[in-house]
Amino acid sequence: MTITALLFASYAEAFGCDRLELEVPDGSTVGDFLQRLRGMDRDGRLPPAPLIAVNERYARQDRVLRAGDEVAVIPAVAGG
Amino acid sequence: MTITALLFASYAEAFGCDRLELEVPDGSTVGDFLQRLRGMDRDGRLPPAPLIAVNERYARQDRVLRAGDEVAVIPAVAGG
Amino acid sequence: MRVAIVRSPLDPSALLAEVAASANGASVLFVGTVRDTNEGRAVEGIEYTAYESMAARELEAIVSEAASRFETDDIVAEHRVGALAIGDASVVIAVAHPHRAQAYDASRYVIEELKRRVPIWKREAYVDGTREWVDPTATRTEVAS
Amino acid sequence: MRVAIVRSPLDPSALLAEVAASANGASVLFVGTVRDTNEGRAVEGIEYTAYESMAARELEAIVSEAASRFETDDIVAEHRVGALAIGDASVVIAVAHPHRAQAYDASRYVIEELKRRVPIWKREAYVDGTREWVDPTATRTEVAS
Repeated sequence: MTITALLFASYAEAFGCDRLELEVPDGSTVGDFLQRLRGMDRDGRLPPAPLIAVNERYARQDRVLRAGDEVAVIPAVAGG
Repeated sequence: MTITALLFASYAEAFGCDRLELEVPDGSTVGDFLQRLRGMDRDGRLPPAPLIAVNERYARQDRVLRAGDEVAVIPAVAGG
Repeated sequence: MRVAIVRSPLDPSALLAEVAASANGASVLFVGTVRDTNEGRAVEGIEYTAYESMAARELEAIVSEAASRFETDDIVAEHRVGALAIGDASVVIAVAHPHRAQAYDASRYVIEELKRRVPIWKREAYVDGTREWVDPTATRTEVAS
Repeated sequence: MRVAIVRSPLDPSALLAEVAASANGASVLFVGTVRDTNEGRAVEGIEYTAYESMAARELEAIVSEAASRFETDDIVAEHRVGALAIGDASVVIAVAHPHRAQAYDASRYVIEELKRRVPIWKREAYVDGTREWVDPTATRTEVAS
């Protein structure tokens, strides 16, 4: 199934893009998705357990993904 | 010696005036002054130990007064 | 730092602008307003009176204490006296600081000490036609703002 | 209640007016501004970016929590994104409540949770020409406002 990954701020810089489509097996979790993404992270800028949001809501690593989910990888927030 | 008394808000209403001159013996304290004032307080609106300011600064009952001092009798404050 | 006891309407935005400085990252503005109810009674307006010279002096002392305790000189406080209507601002306190925790704490310090120490009084006029001096030390069912 | 992530300059006075109501006796306005120094480095400006749809959703959740916890619907929060200069307001939070303690607490709740949860990032541009993404979780000598 296809999952959309959103990258922001320092992560977008590290990956050189802010949005990509990834193919993952059905039943994949957020953790599985992160494994895939990590393979593309040559600079090693992703921390061991980055904050993740699925469809605009914070989600845990064991969350099971569905086709079409939008997974955002969220650097340490710094608003205000 | 002559002491000026300032009365505010509910106290001014109770006494029917907001400023009066009182003659007190030399060496009188704030407490002595309050005794004099209490004699004029027919409605008994003065509490046992009202807040007092001498020359715009809060003062205790044992403070010794000097001629020309301005003694303010201060109801419970309610600013803000 | 600046304080004033004034008879004209207060301008919160002007005070906020007054404390701005490029070293500050946080501004906290407190505005006290006349509300339409107090302890369950419908209020029509409030008349504020003050021992004006001492009120200014005491408010200045409070602002100086806050400035020293929370390490910022960017504090301005004004209290209005006279007849105020519902919604009118009776007090405005503006604080700015490099950091927000101190800005909040300084703001809170000034309003709490003002209510405790500054010789200002208010007489509420109720919709039923009566008037009463407010005594915050009397037993109440509700804490005034 | 209302929240927004906006690109245009913020107007603190407008937000203060928006939360006014005759039942309220206290308004607290928080304004976060870009300051000229951070951790000892001279700052020229800050670029804020956000996951805008989620930021609005999360900020709305925070404001709802504050409204329910502190019992007032009179809360408005706006965060600006884009390129900001020194002194520009990046965030404004206006709260009004019948009583001041809750107004302060609700204001503080919103800014603390915003800084913890709302997906907004900032890149500081320094006077020396360098730029850096700010990471508040990194070890620091000083706490940001």
